[in-house]
Amino acid sequence: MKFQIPIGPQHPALKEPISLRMTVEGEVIRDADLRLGYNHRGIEKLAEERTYLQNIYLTERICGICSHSHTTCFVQGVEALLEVVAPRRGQFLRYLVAELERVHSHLLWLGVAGHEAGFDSFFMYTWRDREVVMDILEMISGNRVHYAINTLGGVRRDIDEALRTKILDSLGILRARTDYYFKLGANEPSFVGRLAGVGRLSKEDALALCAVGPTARASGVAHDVRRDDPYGIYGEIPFEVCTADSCDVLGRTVVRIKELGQSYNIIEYLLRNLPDGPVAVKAPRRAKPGEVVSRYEAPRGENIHYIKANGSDKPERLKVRAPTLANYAATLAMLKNGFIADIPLIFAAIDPCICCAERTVELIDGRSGRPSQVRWSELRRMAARRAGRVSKKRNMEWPL
Amino acid sequence: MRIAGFVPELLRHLFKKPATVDYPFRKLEVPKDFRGTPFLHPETCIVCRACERDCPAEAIEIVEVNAAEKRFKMTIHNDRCVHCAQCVDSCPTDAMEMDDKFEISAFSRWDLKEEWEYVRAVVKPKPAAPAPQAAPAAPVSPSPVKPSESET
Amino acid sequence: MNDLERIERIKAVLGERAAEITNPSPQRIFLTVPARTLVPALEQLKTELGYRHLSTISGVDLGDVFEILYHFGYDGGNLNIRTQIPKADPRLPSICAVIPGAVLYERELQDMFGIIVEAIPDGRRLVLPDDWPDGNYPLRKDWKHVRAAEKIPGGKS
Amino acid sequence: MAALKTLLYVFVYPGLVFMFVYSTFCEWFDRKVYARLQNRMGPTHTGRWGLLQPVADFFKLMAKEDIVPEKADKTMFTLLPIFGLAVVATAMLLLPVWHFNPAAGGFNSFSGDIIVLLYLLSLPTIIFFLAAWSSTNVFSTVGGTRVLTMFFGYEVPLFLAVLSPALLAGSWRLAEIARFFQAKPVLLLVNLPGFIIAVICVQAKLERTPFDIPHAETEIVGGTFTEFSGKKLAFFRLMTDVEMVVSSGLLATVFLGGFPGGLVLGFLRFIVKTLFVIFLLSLLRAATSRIRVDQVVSFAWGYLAPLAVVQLFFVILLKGFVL
Repeated sequence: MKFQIPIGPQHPALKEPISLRMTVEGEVIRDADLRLGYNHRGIEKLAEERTYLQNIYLTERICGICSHSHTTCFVQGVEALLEVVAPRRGQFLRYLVAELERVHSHLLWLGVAGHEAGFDSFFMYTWRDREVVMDILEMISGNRVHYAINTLGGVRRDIDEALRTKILDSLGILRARTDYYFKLGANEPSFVGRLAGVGRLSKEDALALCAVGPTARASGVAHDVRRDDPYGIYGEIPFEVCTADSCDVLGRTVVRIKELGQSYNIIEYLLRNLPDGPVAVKAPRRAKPGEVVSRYEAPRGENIHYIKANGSDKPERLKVRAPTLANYAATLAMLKNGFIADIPLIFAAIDPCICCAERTVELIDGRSGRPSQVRWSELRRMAARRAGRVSKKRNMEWPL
Repeated sequence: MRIAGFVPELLRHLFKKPATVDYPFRKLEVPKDFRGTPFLHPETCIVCRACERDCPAEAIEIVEVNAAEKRFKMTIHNDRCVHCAQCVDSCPTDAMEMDDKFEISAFSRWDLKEEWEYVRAVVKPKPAAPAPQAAPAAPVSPSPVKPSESET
Repeated sequence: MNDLERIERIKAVLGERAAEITNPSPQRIFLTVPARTLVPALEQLKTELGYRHLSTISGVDLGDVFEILYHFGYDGGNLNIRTQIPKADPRLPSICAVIPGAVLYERELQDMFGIIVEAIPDGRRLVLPDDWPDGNYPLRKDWKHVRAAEKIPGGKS
Repeated sequence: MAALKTLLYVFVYPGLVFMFVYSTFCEWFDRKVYARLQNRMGPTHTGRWGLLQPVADFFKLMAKEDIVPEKADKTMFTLLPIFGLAVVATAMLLLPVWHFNPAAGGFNSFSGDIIVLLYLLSLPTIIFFLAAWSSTNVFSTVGGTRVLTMFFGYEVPLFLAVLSPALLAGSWRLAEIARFFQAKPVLLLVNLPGFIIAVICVQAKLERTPFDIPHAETEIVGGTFTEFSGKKLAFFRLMTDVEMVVSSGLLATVFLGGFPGGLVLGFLRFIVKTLFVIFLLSLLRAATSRIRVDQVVSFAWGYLAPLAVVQLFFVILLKGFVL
């Protein structure tokens, strides 16, 4: 007997709205379908009517968790268009924040994975330790989530010697705790039993479906933009691309844990070799006509911005492809023939950032010409009408 | 793989102080450069409108009240503000500043708007940072005071 | 393999299918391919040169034509394949047979630009609401975004 | 006079009033311990140390709007929470702590009461299933099938584990089992594996992590309770709390030597021993992650049931040859 289970737009496992429809047979998923567009904000259209400077803050708001990824990707591109180069200290600070963001995002993901698997103690501990890196970010930039540290031609804030020492100290704590809790998590049989062998994505599928980031790397595809297409100062930083061959959720966990270690190393390298000098240079407001493709390795994978300039202080076109969108096709492949119980884990394992992937369309009142303010009574009537339709439909599919 | 490997860690925490803070009753300190809510020092504002132009959220509005007296009115729409502090960076005379308040919810969006009415100041822009967006962050005083007497 | 060698090899493989190939900055190659030979060209690039990681597809409205850019990532840079189709007859061949991961980007193109992607395996709407009126394609330049006047609930207190 | 005493039993102590107070206290204890194990605070503000938080939650839920889905079986949907609370409240009366003369029987202590108690503890599972099924929600239905699937896994090991001390004591009456072990406390050690099995099975019966599969919120929203709200949800929650008290009381009786010592001391022992069992349950909850329903069944039949059978055989051999 087959029936459909809606996961989302509102579902406790999803912190953001997305709609997945699962056709299940007993506990086994036979088919999965995806519907985007619940939360579109029209950022690409909006970017065409804002200046480059304002667009930094707009791209920052594409996503909360990887806010620095989008601004850095955008700023890198615009700096190329404006023909300015950020000073070295500015670049070091920019990628320092980028790696700190990767640490906080991966720790966040570990906690979420624990929560989706019902392992709340693990969730609480990892999130408690994530506060360490959140505090560092707050001290550097003045805010916990939207750091707003990038500007055209560099970064906006400098760090002093005291803060540098403090970050280096905190790094030791983070390293020790990450190792410790990883050991504990990997030794808990019920947790490992939930992760191993779940959500398989073979290397061929990962390549064919153009998966990115830890999702692809856990399937043995060693793609990392920081190494493949080095941007900024990544060409001179020593680090490894972490991969795993198990092709399952456990592999994705292992890849992220290993990347945490690599990020700690990169942060240490950046802080120990921090050059002196200014953190920003003056940038012009207008860009010559041209186009640029900017790529960036966000915590979730490859982030790509295509910016086309038309000679004014506003971009002609800004195309944003967040890593999550690239992983959706792979997710649908992973979900098939899994268990209902594994849906949250598989879906969480790509570290979905739904607001990243949903960014393009206007949500203005002009939707189908309906008035924007609907009377309460009418709303109830509409809801009743819709509910009536739904229940009839459900009776057809749901013969109980 | 160990059975119950997590238990010693859990028991260790049973008698430790909780990591969380009893929030509305006890509060954590914010760091010294925290980006709170923007406010204006009207005595140094030269009405160059750099903040109004650069604000990504269109949260700053400057209107002329009286052209002869050079009186202007600035409204900061805190209900739209995204707290990016670009206005602070853009300001050539350090007239904009951020305070460290973060508990800024209100029952009505009207309560969040703040207004200043003032005479345009004659101050020389700081020579060090002619380009507003390229300047490093302006130093924020650790405990700024809200200008209450100049509010209308 | 540096950019120049790559360009030479692409030229050698594609022959006259490669209408124009430029290298405006390091690690970035822009290749122009006519829309009708797009699929065979991509097939050749994939099988013979290993360009199989499609990052995304960007559409740009240039007035009379749509410019479609296929951004491919490779080890060491980024290859952007450009093709143009007339706005009056916006038909584009689907590349999903060659690169299965392209389907979401093609669906997005359909929604946002009104481009008809031919032989797309799944042509449903992706990002626009179900009740979005037909013929409205938000990222076309002639589709203007009119912001409604701001209404703040409650009276001024 | 006897009738008055029975009424007192039923309504005040150990009946409804005591049951309500003690089970909410146990929920508070569980929540607080769980939170402190995770380095959090837990309830803090309602009453001293948040003691009144579960009570406040109960009354808040009682005051909330009570929604019955249109497609639901309304009679079942409405009656099941009340029926479930009644069942566990009845089960609470059978715990051998309230009657201070173990020799004399009564309506709440008779030969075979352990079977009745176990039966009454099995009923809530059936009630959860029926509640899920009658609410006709997709998530509830999946939750309901999970309830039954798990039920077939843990019920047999639980019965086997609880019956081995009964066999050792040679009685089907809880008070007599407890008295037997009070006389020979060393024999409690024999039942240690059975105690561990029983704690795990009780965790599954109470549907707490790692067995919170029927209402796993990240998978199937509220599972069994998706459609329940207001009074009905409050009743179900209270029912789960009482079930926790009764099952930990049962484990304390058969595995930890019961509650001897008359009015004051016996009562104190009841509190301490049940809280100890609840602490173990909280620890188990904090130390594990949720497992899948197929893993529950294979774990129960692959490890728990064979262990319980081995335990039972050992007890039979011990009884036959040594004692």
